[in-house]
Amino acid sequence: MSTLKDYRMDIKPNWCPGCGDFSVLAAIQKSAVNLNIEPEDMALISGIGCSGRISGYVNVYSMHTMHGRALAVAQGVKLANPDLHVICAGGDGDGFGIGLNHFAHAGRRNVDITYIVMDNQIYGLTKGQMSPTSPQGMETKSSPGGNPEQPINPLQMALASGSSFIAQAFSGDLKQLVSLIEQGMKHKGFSFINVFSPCVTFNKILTYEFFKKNLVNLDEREGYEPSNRGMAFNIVEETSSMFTGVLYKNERKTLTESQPKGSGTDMLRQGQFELNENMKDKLISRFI
Amino acid sequence: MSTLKDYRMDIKPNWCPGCGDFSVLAAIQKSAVNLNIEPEDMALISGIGCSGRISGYVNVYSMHTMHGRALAVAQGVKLANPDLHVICAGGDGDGFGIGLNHFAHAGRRNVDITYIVMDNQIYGLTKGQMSPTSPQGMETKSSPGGNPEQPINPLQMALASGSSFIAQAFSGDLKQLVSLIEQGMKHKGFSFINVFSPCVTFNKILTYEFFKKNLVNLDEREGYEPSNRGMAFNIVEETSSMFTGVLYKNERKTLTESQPKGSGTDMLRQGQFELNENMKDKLISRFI
Amino acid sequence: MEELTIVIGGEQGEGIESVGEILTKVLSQMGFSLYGFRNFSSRIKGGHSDFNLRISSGKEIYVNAEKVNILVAFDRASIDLYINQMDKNSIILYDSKSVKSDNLPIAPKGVIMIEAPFQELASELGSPIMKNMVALGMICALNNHSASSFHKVIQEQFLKKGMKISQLNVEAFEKGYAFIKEKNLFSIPLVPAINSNKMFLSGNEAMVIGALASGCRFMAGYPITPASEILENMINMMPEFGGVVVQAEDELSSVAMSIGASFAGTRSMTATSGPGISLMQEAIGLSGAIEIPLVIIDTQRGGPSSGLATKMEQSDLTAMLGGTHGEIPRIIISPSTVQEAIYDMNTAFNLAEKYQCPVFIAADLVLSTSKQSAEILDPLRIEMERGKRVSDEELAEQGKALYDRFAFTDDHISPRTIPGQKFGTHHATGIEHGQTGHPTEDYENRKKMMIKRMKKIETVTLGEDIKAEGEGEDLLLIGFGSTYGAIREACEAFNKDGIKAGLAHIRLLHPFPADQLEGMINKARQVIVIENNYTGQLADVIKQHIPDHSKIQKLSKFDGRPFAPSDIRKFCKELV
Amino acid sequence: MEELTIVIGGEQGEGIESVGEILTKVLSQMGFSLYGFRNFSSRIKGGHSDFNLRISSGKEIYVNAEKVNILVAFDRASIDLYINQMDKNSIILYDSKSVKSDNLPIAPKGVIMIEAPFQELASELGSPIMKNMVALGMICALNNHSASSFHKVIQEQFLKKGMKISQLNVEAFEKGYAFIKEKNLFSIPLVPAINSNKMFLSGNEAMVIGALASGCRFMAGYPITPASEILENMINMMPEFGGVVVQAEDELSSVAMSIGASFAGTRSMTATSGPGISLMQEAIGLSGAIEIPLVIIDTQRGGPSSGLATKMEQSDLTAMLGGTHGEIPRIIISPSTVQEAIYDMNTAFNLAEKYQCPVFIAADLVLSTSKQSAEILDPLRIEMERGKRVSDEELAEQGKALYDRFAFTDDHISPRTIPGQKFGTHHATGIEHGQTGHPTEDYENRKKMMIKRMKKIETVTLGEDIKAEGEGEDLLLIGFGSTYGAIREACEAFNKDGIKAGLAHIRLLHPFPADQLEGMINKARQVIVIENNYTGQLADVIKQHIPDHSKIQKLSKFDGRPFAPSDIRKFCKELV
Ligand SMILES: Cc1ncc(C[n+]2csc(CCOP(=O)(O)OP(=O)(O)O)c2C)c(N)n1
Ligand SMILES: Cc1ncc(C[n+]2csc(CCOP(=O)(O)OP(=O)(O)O)c2C)c(N)n1
Ligand code: SF4
Ligand code: SF4
Ligand SMILES: [Mg+2]
Ligand SMILES: [Mg+2]
Repeated sequence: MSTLKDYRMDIKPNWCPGCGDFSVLAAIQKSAVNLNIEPEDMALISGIGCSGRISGYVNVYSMHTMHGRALAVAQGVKLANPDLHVICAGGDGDGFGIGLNHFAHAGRRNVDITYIVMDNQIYGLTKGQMSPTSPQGMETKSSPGGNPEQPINPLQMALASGSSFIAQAFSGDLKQLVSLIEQGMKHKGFSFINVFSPCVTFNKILTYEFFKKNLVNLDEREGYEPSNRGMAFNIVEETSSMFTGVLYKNERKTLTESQPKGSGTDMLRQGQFELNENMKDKLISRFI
Repeated sequence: MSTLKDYRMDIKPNWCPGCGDFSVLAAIQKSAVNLNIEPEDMALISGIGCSGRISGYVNVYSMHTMHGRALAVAQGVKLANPDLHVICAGGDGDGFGIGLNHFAHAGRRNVDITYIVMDNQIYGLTKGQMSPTSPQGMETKSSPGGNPEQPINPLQMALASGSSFIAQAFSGDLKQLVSLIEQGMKHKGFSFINVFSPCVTFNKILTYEFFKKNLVNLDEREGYEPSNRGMAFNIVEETSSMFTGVLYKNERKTLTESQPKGSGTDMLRQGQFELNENMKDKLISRFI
Repeated sequence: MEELTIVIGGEQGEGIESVGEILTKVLSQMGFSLYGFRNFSSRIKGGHSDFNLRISSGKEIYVNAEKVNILVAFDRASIDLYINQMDKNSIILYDSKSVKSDNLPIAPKGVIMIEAPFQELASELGSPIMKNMVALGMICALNNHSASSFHKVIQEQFLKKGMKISQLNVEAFEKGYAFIKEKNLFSIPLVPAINSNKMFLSGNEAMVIGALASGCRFMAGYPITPASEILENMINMMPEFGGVVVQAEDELSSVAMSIGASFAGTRSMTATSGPGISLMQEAIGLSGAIEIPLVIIDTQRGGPSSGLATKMEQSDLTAMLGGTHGEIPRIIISPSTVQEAIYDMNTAFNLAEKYQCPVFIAADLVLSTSKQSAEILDPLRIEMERGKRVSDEELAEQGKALYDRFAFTDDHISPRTIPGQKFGTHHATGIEHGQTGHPTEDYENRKKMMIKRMKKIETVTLGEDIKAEGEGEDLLLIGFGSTYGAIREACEAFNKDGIKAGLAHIRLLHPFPADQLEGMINKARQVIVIENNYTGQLADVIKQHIPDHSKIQKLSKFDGRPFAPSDIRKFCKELV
Repeated sequence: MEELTIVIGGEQGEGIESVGEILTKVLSQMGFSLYGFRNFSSRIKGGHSDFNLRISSGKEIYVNAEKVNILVAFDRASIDLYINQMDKNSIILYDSKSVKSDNLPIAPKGVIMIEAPFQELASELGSPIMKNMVALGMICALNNHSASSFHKVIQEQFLKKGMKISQLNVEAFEKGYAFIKEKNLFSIPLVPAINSNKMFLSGNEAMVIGALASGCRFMAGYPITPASEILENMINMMPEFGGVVVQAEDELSSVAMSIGASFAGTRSMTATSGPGISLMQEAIGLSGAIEIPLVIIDTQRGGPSSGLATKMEQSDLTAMLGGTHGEIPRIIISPSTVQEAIYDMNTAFNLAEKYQCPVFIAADLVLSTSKQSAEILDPLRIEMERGKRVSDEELAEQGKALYDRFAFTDDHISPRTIPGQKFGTHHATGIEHGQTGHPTEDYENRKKMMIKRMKKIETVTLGEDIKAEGEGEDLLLIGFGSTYGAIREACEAFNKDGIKAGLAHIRLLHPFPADQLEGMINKARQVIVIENNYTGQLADVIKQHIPDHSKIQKLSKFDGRPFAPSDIRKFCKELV
């Protein structure tokens, strides 16, 4: 039985006091404990950004990779060892800017990992440029006259590309955040949780107050059925994305499950690598 | 007044006889003539693939770029010279595999270019591997046991990412294809036309016959309003993407139009590059 | 004859492939050494294509011959392309139907040119497409092979199309065979082979069986000529070995997935060519920085950019050596024959895990796509060295919260733990880090970590880092990769002429075996570095390492064609 | 004194930046030469930060001094970091509130350590955050500057916060000034400056004004330390120049957009650092293959992978030289001072258009982020050479359907047409192509095209390809980029000691000015190549080009810190 202590370590995060990412860190640790996962059975793969630093603060097998490529690395980890619980984490720039392609393809492939984006609508680590989720018109270091571009909608993108679990959370509501991460991890297939995680240093528009005021909780909305893609698409429009809760959920075969017979099975798990005569014959038969 | 002859050249396409891309080539030439564009005012930028070769067959300013990056190049062309008519063209692998990220961002940026994808649901040039639009289960050179992955849905992706004009066409219906390309080019903003363009050599499933049998024409569907995002999303579900016609259309500011005051305007057009005293003062004032 | 060359040419889709398959299978079983190269035009469908097969009774061969003994021409292009390469006493058989006999070029002296009824005879059996089997029969008869050894293989080849078709193809073969025997005009008998049964396969296929034999159980790749075959073969064969192969959305992803799989403890690889290597540069740096094993095959092709995708070049050396930003340890191995390609994969996986860094296999288009005879895979030559690991027991004993994954050690290599191992949890980051893997900007630590990473590979060796042959007092020929065959034959020719020529073929391109090569260079009067690229990339590497390199000359070929022995001889003669 | 160094240190957010800005503005106006470097900790918020400013009355300076004369310490870390660098007869002023005076390190001999009431005096005016202006006043008094020259600049600086605050800040300044004057304990007067008004700016800022002055009207970039400032400044300033700047979704896109804009006829650029260069490799190859001008700034930082993003390194040279697959023409220029950075941008745009190929500006973190004095931008030194173009008239005369965009010419450069020009339409592809730009696999054409592309750059020159100073008979010091300042001062020190030292700073890294350098190396007894990287990348390039390079030694520093003159002197002394 793992405890929170097992997941913690002696390193002080280098985040600004008040940064939303602290909650996400706590929530990942708590969810893992709640799900009774042993630290050594978990791999936490992250991208580059303030948010990406999170993998260095959880005592599991963790890897801080490249800007935008964390999801690709995480898919490799999971496919090579389906027994591991794999979480991938990063920022909005990391996931929806440079890394958006892998997001779409991981979703349609339905690799069984949980992807958590700390969406602060800004580039934190590089000190305050606009991000792909910065609202149009927002003034940032790289848009002094206001962001001229319409932001990307990560939830609709996830829907369109085929993610089988899509939810949104808020750093200011730890309880729901933990619950959603738990649900995501329990979900068989690709789960995506977009977390509004305010950057207190560079984003003075999308603040804790702003979110507290504007977010509606879908989980509490009567009649909302998170299994209808069309309904999900429309609710995002309707709420202008300002909601928390499970947006969509629908189990289908994971990529590991739909591998050709033989692949990704016990032989992989048992690491049977040594070459025997039987294997040799299989290898050479076509060439003699 | 340009004529078809102006757009043609003496080079025989190296496509297989019967390849769907021939229609797209003809349609681009025809649309340009119909819109009365002079060849020298058009830039045709393409990616890598059988389809990508198209830019070498139209007598305009054309560039055959990199696998997956044509849209980025095309945006640069248009932003640097808004007077040019810019078409970008490529394959499904090019656009929805390696190049999907640029597709999403060009869409939300609403750069005023027309993006034509020759979607043959296969990697043609590399001789028959599965592509991101190959149906699940399809046998290809790289999926001898059937494609284990769910395909990407380019139309829903375009909707989610904010393209302001989205249509689908079929190489087997030249008339509608020409009409849709024309509409796309006339549309102010990012227009996307997905063309079912059969690969007669490597795709024996999604053939001319298949499309002829299965496609419905949205343009002829009564009551369909291509200005509602939710409706558009649903019609894609409903028809399993097997439709042609305009799916969605809604004008909003292009990126050139939403530049800060001064940017991308006459000064750029007139190529006023020489340094004068006024400019000099602007440059150094902060540093003295 | 001790050896001869057969070319079969025609439009794509005329069955040239089957002739090649059957012919090489039988000859392989007879113990002949073979070298085959398929020339394609760049069109997807249609266009000329030919299969150039060199057959040797004894000597091993690693390059096509420059002379052709038998040309089977299904199209006119075959004649035009090869007429000037026909040996004296050679024969051209051209199809009486598809090649118009008027207006043909005049055969050089000693070359017999015969109108052959390939299609006609096949049509007599009801199916003109069997002309390829007719041609096979003629080839077999010209070489005085016994027809019976072909029957079985033909039957096998066509069995999937039913007994009847299979039998008809044998008959077509017999018709061709009889045609030559009846005419009795010519024969080019081959001396029986002295070797035993061999494999016949391409470099790409060799790398696949090398990888699977070495325990590679994960691959992520993205199609690209000429590396796609590796991905496709892995996808085909992997299910039997229990691993997973993914066709990724791009090369950024394929290399990153491979790194992830390797982090998870699996032997994993990716394979690509030029443009893919460019896209992988960032991840290659990560693999070096976080000390995760990674095997990358680069089947070099004509560059730059999209370049000449179906043509030969060896121009990615600088990209492999220094293409990622910053500095990392890396190993670059260059197989020069198909046989080596198998075992080099084994070495690559062992070194990647031993040294915990990226290992490149610097293949090239000719090595990847030419087919060569190779000894049958020998399991005893396959070794499994999985590098420094820590057992669960040791970990339990240490029982620390944070495992020192990047501990400083005497040999600069830190023992690895694998996800799933208790007490082995650690952080791996591309940011500079301390021994537990956590980021630090401490100056002293940085220095030590850089030294640790860069120094650890200094001891890398393949055993044979340079393949040396001949004396080389007069002339030393240096190269890497598939040019070996051409260089070797040029060398032999020089030796016959009384010139003391030798060759030094570099097998380990990085870390560079400078000391060994310096001795050889110092001994030689003239030194020529032979490469399929413009700038002389290998020559430039050598120059970095050899303090006095005024002697070194470059022989570059960059028109997309591989070297022929005569290219080298001509260049050297002009020098001497 | 002829020169002195002031360090102001504290927690981030304590107003160090404003002190620096005001101080440097006034000193600049007085004509002093300045060199300023800001040290950051890697935390976003909080953590120590300091501004190290070197001031010279006459001599130009390109590196921080190793001794400090005045240290203003708002935090304890400042004292710990700098106490061992204090000059004899120097002064440390530490804040009486935020630095506990017990337990302080003992000041070295000759160093005065004074508790200064920065915060106290500011609080008397109602706002402790004005302690920075108090400190400024003290500095000003210590240097015997007239207070009045500061008033105006302080007022300007705070005007945006209102008249009242602006006035209060002047008062704070006065309080600090009076404090020192009253104590009358110490002063370090500076000899008045001999130069006239200068600019004071960072390398990044210099490159921006250089680009805009040179007609750059398009940039696409992606944020990355330390290049983000270039993008941000371009975004800020471009609207006044009518161009467009895009923050792209990644570097793959930013470089591709820049190529597109350049194809459209605009002068365009991108700027990045390490990881971005890795991602751009494929597109760099395209630019070379299709002969489209492209300017790329690489502000090198600590690698590999994420490495040491805020620290100094010069380790992307191999990546710039050979990181893309295949072989292309390219030019690499390395500015060594901020002043050069301005005009090098102009050269870069001219060469890119003249030679139609990618041009790298190989900057480095210290050059990009240090601030230096530079002559005021001189429009007469800005040249516009837009390379071979064809006029609309000429085109109309030719009136051809397909323009020969890649025509073979004597100087290997083909005249360009620009979209919009009638009769100038053409195809540009990364596939090997003929003169009209359309793909061909013809062997002879391929050879000619490769030669055309590769040979055309052989004539590139900056005028001054190597910056040579001193005699260098005993000792030749070679480097590139921002190490110039340290090398120059080491050189001067050697010369004072009677050693005939000289420096050869490489300004054109590619095509490499080998002949010129060879002469210098041959003349020198000892040759040392000094670089901020592990492997000695420049040294290896030199070795390629110098047939006998046994003399060359490497001095590498790779701990993230720039060279100090004493590093070089120490290394050389150990040699001699
Ligand atoms: C290839 C590459 N390009 C750019 C960077 C610089 N970079 C680091 S983090 C980052 C963006 C950070 O924003 P986000 O992903 O939203 O994370 P946050 O810091 O806001 O948590 C950038 C551009 C990089 N590390 N690598
Ligand atoms: C970076 C890179 N990776 C791989 C390739 C090889 N390649 C060329 S075209 C292509 C895919 C072709 O498929 P698609 O885009 O659908 O075009 P089609 O040929 O079907 O028209 C690939 C993988 C390449 N040229 N560049
Ligand atoms: S800059 Fe923003 S995102 Fe980064 S640590 Fe600070 S508050 Fe968090
Ligand atoms: S392979 Fe397919 S896509 Fe390519 S040219 Fe032939 S039919 Fe068209
Ligand atoms: Mg962010
Ligand atoms: Mg396709």
